[in-house]
Order: sequence, then structure tokens, then C-alpha cells
Amino acid sequence: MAEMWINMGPQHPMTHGLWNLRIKVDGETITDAEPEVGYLHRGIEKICENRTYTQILPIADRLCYGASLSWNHLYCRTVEDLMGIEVPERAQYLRVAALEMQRIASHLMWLAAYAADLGMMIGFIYAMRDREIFIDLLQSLTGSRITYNFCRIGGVAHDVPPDFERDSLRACDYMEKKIREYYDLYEGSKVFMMRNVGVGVLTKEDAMNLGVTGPPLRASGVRYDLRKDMPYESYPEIDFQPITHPDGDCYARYCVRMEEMLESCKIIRQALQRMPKGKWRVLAPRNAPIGTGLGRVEDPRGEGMMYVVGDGTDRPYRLKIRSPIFVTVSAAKRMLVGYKVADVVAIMGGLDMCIGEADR
Amino acid sequence: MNLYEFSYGIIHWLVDLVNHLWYWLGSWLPGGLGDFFDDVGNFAASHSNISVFAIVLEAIIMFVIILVNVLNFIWIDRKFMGRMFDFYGPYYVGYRIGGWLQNLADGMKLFVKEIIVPAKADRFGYLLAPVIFVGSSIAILAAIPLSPKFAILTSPTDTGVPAGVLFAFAMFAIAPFSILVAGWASNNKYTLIGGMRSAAQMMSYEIPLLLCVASVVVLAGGFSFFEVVEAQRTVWFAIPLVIGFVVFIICMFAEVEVQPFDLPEAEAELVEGWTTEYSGMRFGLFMMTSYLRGYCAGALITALFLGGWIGPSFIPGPIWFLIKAYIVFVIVEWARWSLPRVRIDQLLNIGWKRLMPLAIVNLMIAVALKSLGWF
Amino acid sequence: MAGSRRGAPGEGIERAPMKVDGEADERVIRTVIDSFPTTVKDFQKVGAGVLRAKIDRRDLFRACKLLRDRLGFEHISMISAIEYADRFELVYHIACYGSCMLLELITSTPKDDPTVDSVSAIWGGANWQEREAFDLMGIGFNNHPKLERILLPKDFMYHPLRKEYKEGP
Amino acid sequence: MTGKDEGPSLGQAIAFRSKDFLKWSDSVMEGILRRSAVGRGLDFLTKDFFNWATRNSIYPLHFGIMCCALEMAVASAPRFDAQRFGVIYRSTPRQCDVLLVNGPVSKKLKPALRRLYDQMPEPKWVIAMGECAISGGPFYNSYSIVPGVDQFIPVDIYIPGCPARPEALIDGFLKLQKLIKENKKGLLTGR
Repeated sequence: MAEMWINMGPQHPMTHGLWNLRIKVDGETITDAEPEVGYLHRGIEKICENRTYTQILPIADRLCYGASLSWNHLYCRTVEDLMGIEVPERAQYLRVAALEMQRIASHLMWLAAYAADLGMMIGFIYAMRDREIFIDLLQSLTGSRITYNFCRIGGVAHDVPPDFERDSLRACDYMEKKIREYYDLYEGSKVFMMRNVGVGVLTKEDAMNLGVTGPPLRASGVRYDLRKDMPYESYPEIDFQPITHPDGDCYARYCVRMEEMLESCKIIRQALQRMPKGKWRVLAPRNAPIGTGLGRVEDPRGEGMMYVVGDGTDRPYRLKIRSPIFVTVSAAKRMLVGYKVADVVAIMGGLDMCIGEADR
Repeated sequence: MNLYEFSYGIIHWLVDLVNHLWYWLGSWLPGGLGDFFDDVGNFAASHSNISVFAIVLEAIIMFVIILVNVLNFIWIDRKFMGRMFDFYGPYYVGYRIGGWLQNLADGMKLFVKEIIVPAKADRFGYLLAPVIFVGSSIAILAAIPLSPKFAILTSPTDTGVPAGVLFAFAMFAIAPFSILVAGWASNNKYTLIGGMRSAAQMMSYEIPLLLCVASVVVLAGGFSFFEVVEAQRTVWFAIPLVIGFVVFIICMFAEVEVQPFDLPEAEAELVEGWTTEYSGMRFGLFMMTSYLRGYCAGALITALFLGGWIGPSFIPGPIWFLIKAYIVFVIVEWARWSLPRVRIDQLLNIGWKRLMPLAIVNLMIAVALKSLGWF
Repeated sequence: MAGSRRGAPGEGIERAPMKVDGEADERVIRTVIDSFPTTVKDFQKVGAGVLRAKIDRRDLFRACKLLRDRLGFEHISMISAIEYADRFELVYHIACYGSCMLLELITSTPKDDPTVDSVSAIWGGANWQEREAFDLMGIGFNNHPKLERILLPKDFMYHPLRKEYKEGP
Repeated sequence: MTGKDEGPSLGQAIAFRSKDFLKWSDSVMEGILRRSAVGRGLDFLTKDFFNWATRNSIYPLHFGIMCCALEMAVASAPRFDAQRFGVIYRSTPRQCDVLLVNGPVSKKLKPALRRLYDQMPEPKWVIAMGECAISGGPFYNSYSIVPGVDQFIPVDIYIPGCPARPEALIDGFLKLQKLIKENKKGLLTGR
């Protein structure tokens, strides 16, 4: 049959967000794939050059709306590195706890979208329902559901609400029970396994060379987790295990993310128990010194980086944002070629696309 | 007093009423014209004419009852999905009757939508496809009797459509042709792939399906629904032909395009599959007909395997038939909402490698049972 | 059956001790300085596990090849383009999974001729980042497989991140 | 064959080509239904019923741009259930009534969004959800964002909030229902 370019256009239920995948199809098998991004490009780096350091905080939230707290925290770390500020102990533990809750909420959002793509409406509904618990926790801590604006340069916005620790420990117990139930729901169904095992295999060398980071990289067998290998905040004091899986197919990415949710529950417990009393914020100066600042954080989707160049005024001279999804999508062709049209959904769903950060 | 006599009586009463007026009118007119009026009156009251209209009335009654059931199916489907998914389902539309009017609102809204025919679409095929799809699906209802007395009969002593089972499955098999035409005619890549997939899916599931039907007919000894159900008087065919029962249900999933085999309208990959370009009432027809085929699947399963209207006598026959059809439909919905979608090549593998041998084994069992004389 | 097929955590390549110091750093600095004595300037350690070096743009490609092949820097994290008054600066952040190090390689190009050799032949991950640098900042990458706009519509006239491009709808 | 352009009067019996006959019969039916008392009567009878039906089954388009898309997904999940009001997300513009714009519209997306709007069948509405859709939100002075969807698509309902909460989205749907109820128009005569 003649080769045919299919345009899985900007508006397509499979694309969670706005990007376009042009695949060349010979019958049902894919012979060529060309992702196209840029539909959500808001020119954030240009906007940031005309705003003061504190005005950029809400913008950093809206980079990736799936895990906005981790991008807010990444921006604060970058500017703290530029200004050379040391964040107090309590703020570090508070940030770690909030980041891990955001990771669980982000992974549950991914699980909901992934199940809906494969046609499993029940997976979408259960994951959405359980995500609401963590959204409520973060709402009690920060005040809003999606874009939190919780971190400040030099610490955290405000202290913990009363009995926040009790609620979050209860939520973690509930989550661990639920994930056992998800294992039966997902791996129990033969159809789910048929759609996932051996689909979209990414070998270890390809993953490393193509710049894939985060869960898809660890699913290909590379044991690299920024929280462990280049620790920041109070992660060195917390013991947890980075999750890897040797296969590198869609099932491996699913397993890595499910196990990471369990790890996050453990981290939240340790962080909340070890959180010392005391100040939760240090006042930062208005103008940043001349120099550069680098922030490198393990975002639920991969390695988020920011590089800021200060020029002595209260506005950054240049703020460069490295988005994990922007680079992982460029590796889409290697994962897609040779599989069926129906597998595009499973493979692209496995990458947990968040176009907000990819297009900046 | 079966449905035929009932509708015959109504038509007869109606014709008499009109004839009185007609003859009175005829008597006023001068000679030639008056005779013409008398001849028309006599012809109207003749047996052949009344029986034709009786059958038409039968079809209307049957169709209306089934449509009400299909609307009920849609409501049950959304309410049951709600219960499975922790939310209410339709609630505020038709508040006091639990949201039952939601389907009516969905259907009627589509009446007032603008009718769009895509510019480069092949008009003839685009307009023909819904007609065939809906027509063939509704034709199946004519063949499926709810009970000996409640079926489309052509004479008081008639036993339904002579080869009812064959006719039902023939009508069932026309739909993929119309899906292919719809997919091709709406000039859109997604619908083309959706149409191809549905043709491949139907082909690979038609044969195991008909093998199971063959095994039932071998045991029952006749092609008409009445003989099949009467033969199940002692034991339902689901008991001896368990393999056939399971294979039949799986094939019905594929024929009616329910979730595990939902390929032609795969939500996530092909936008809406072959109904992408249809809007307004044509899309309404497609949606309503897919539930109608859901009912037909349920009805065929109950008629062939679960002993259609056979049940303890305190509930009349048709009600038994409908109860079983509802139960089968709920089970189909249960699987529909909890299983992900199968890929097209896995689907074909299941069809050819798994279901085909099972269906043949089931046919052998049926022949063995028949030759042993137990049935 | 739940998760029986999952690999035990901890497989995959063995990684160096968490705190990065001692010979892993020194080896990198020594080999790079030996092979590029003239063009590598002020190679220094910045914080835990982060190195910084300036290099001339002509040796960039060979230096990156050396880094990947012999020193195990498999992952290119970020390519940032910065416009100063007199020059364009390109900062390459290159990460090494084995010994958890991050190298900040800084090259600069004159203002009128902002072109650099493309490293997408060495690391596949650099492909799109270089296209983005071209798209927003207007820096040319020689022998890049497909150098065209990626984020902005194809018919966009300017390079928005340049200082002289005043923003506005 | 007919020659005259306004078509033959009712009395003359003239042979037609099929296309002309269709046009002629349309114009006759048009006369009977639209302009005469029959049309007004029919409208009077069916106006309320069809309006009730359109109100109670709103199908928004499954189309997410940014953070408000998450809130749209949550609105259809168990906690804030939009299905109670008959709101189901369809994925093709052909079968939708409402275009829910829930994020900033970049210049690259503008033609695609306009084409989506044109593909939707006629009784259609647009809901601008979230600050980005209403006025470009935090990115109002960006070089690649269209500040506000109403610059190229007529918008009916504005839902403030960044991101707009799911309850606000469902309240937006209810307001849309009130809007449909207010400007109730007959199907044939448009009165």
C-alpha cells in the first residue's frame, strides 16, 4: 500500500496538550515519525528578561502545569545558587515533602491519561479520584489546586497548616493500599499487558545518547536519579531507592512510575518526621550579583535544569530553561518506527508529555 | 391471542368504522360513482388488505417496544458506568426519574444540528452509509421473537420468520459493508483506517460466530427461533455448549464493537473512527444504532443459549426474554468499561488462532451430543 | 502475578560513590588539558561535581568527541545561547552518568558571525536544542542535519531572544 | 428548459430537469414553512422542547491547551462530575456544540483553532476558560500569544480564574444553559 503521511494534529485525544505527530504509515506499521512542537510557545524566556526575580515566580509555575511545584522550586534553587543563599533546614524538608506529593499527583495524572489512551476508562476515573486526595493536601498547604507558587527565593511561602502531618501520613497509607489495588487492575488484565509488553523498546545506549531522562531513562536500565546522584535540598538525609527496570518498553515505564509513587510515600513520611522546628524562610536581597546560577532538579518527567545569568540589576539578564519533554520528544522517532499505529498511543502516552514546559 | 390476531382485530375494527362512513357517502352519489365507492369499500374490508396492514401495525408495535428498550439500555449503560466509576451518571435531566430523559435530550438535540456534508466527501456513499447501517440493524429486530405469541407473524398459526436465525445473522453481517463505505466516503484518513479495521475485524469474527450458531442449530434441529427456543425447554444450550457460549459472547463483542474490540471507533487513536465526519442526526442514528446492535447481541445470546422466553410461568414469556437480555447487556457493559482496547493484529490473532479452533471443537461436541441422541 | 516480571532495583551500570571528589575529577581535568593545551582556558571545579571550562569554538567538536568516547560523558543536558554586548556565548552542560559529574563547557563566538560546529552527530539529544538556539537566538550550527525553526511558525521573521528585538504582540 | 429565473408559477405544468425541480420544490416548501402561519404554529409547538434538549446535552470538544485542561479533565472525573448535566467530551468538532478554549492561543495555533471552530455544526457556542483564553493571562505581552480568544472567535461565556476551578467550569456550563434558554429561537421561522 502506498506510504501515507498521517497528521495526528494539534487537536487529537492522544496528544495531551498541543503537539503534532506526523507519521508515515505503510498499512498499519509506522515507517517514519516527525513530532512538531511549538503550538504552545509563549516566549517565557523573553518575558522573564523583563520581570524582576520575584515576579518570575508565578511564570515558573506555569511552565509545566502537571508538576508546577517542581518548576517553581527549580527556579528558586537556580536564583539561590546565583545569589549564594542557604535555605534553612525546615524549608528544605518542607520543600522535599511538597515535591514528593507533587510527584505522586503528577504520576497519577499520567496514569489517568495513559489508561484513557489505552481505552481503559476505569483507570482514568480511579487515578483521577485518588489524585484529588493529594491535590487537597497541596491545596491546604499552598492555597491553590494546580499552580501553587509555594516556594520563595530563600525558603518557602508559609508554614505548615495545623495537623498537616496527620493528613499526609493518612494519605500516604491510603495511597500505598491503592497502588496494590492498581497492580491487580492493570497487570491483572491480559489486554493491558498485551498492549504494553515489548512495545516501544528504547535500548540503554539510545536512551542515554538521545538525552532521554527521568522515568523513561530509568526504565531502560540506567540507574540515574538526580535526587540520589546529584542530591539537593535534604535528599541526602532521606534513604530511598531509585527504581530501574531492565526492559525499556512501555510496561517498564509503567512499572518505574508506579514504584516511584511508593518511594515518594516513603520519602514524605521520613521528611515530615525529620522536619525540625525553626525559621522557614530567609530574606533574599533585591538585586542579584553579576554571575551565573545553575539549578538541576529531578522533575517527575525527567531532568529539569535552569541556567540564569545575573547582571547586578533586579532582573535576570538571561534565563535558560531545559525541559525534559522537549528532548524526550525528539527521541520519539527511535521509539516509534516499526510499531503499529495503535502503539503510537501507548508509546507517546508512556512519555508523560507536558507540552507547557516543552514549548516554553 | 398472539400479536397478529391483536393487530388484525384493530385494523379490522378501524376499517369497519371507516367503511360505514364510506358506504353512507357512496349511497348519496349518482350510480357510476357510487358503485366505485362500494368496490373500494369491499376491497378495503377484504382479508388480504387487512392482513397487510395488520403486519405493518405489528412491525410498528414491535419496533416501538424495542426502541423504548434501547433507550432504557442507554440509560442503564450510563448509570451502571456511573456506579462503576464512583459518580452518578445522568442525574439532573429528568430529575425525578433518575436522569432517564438524558438520552431523549441527546437524541433530540441532534435533530436541530446543522447538517454538514464535507465538501470533498463522496456524497452518494456518505449519504448511503447511515441508511444501510440503520436499516440492516433494525431489520434484525423483525426476526427476533420475544415469545411465541409476541412476534411478527403473518398468519394466526404462523411460527415467525421461517429461517429466523439465518436471517438475523445475515442482516448482522451487512453493517461492516456500510462502515467501510462510510469510512471511504468521508474522505478523511482516520475514517479510512477506521473503516479498514472494522472490515478486518468483522471478517475475522464472522466465522467463529457462525460456527457457534451452527452448533446451536444442530442441537435444535431447525433454523427458526421458535424451534431453537423450544429445544431448550429441558436444558439451556449454554449448559452443554459452554465453549460455544463463551466464544459466541466474545464474537458478539467484536461484532457490536464494544470496548475490548472497539477498534473502528478507537477514541484515542482515530479520533472517532469512521463516524468522525458525521454530524447532526446522522451521527445520532449511528450512536442509537450501536446501542440497538447491543440489544440485538443481548437478544441473540438469550435466544440461542439462554432459552429465550422459557422460565417459570409466573412471569410472562416476553418479560423473561427482556430480563435475560438486560442481564446479558449489563455484563457486556461491565467488560466494556473495565478492559482496555486490543491492537488490530492481536485482535486478528485472537479471532483466527484462539476462537476458530474453540468454535470447531464446540461444533464437534454438538454433533456428538446430537448423534448420541441426548437432544 | 503482580509485578513478577519487574527487575530488582539496583541493576544497571554501577555508579561511583555519591560524594564526587578525588581522582575522578582530576582525571577528567588532566586528560582534557593534555589534549587541548592551547585552547582550553581556566578549567576549574565549581561546587560538588560541577566543572567549568572555556574552550575555543574551533576545538569544540573534537573536545566533545573526546569527552563522550574516552571520559564517559554520555548525556548532553543543555545548550544555552547567551547574547552579550560584544559576543555570543554558548554554554554546553554535559553530564556523565558513571561518576555523576556535570561539565559546563563555555564557547564564545564573535557578534557578527555566530556559527559553531554542531554536536548533534555526537549526542542525538543536542539536535533539537541546537534547532531551538537557532530559532530563538539565531546561532548557526554547521552541518546540522535539519536546521530550521522549531518553536516559532516557519514564517516568523526575527530571532526573538536577541536584545534588539523589543517584545510586544 | 424553464428559462425564466424566478421559476414557473404554480399553475403551469412544465417538464423540469431534476435539479430545477429540487430547487423549485425547495422554494415552495420554504414559502409554506418559513413565511406562513404553518411555520409559526410548528415553531410554537416545538420551540420549547428542542431548546430543552439542546440545553441539557452539551458536548464540549476534548481539546486541552494548558493548566485549565487539567481542570477540564478533573471536571469530568468523579469528584466534580459534569456528566450529571449531560456534558460528555467528544473528540471530533463535528459532533460538538461547545468549543472550550482552556489556555493561551499561540499564533501558530490560531489558524488551527479557527478551522476547528468552523468545522463545528451550527448551533455552537464558545467558552473561554481561564485568564489565558480571556486576555492572554500572564503572557499578555508575549510575542507569540494572541491576547484573548475573542480576537478571532466570538466567545459566549468567560470563566475567570488561573486556572479556573472545576466548580467554576461546571458553573460556566450552567450559565451556558441559561444563555441557551434566554435566546430561545424557533427552528423554522427564527422567532
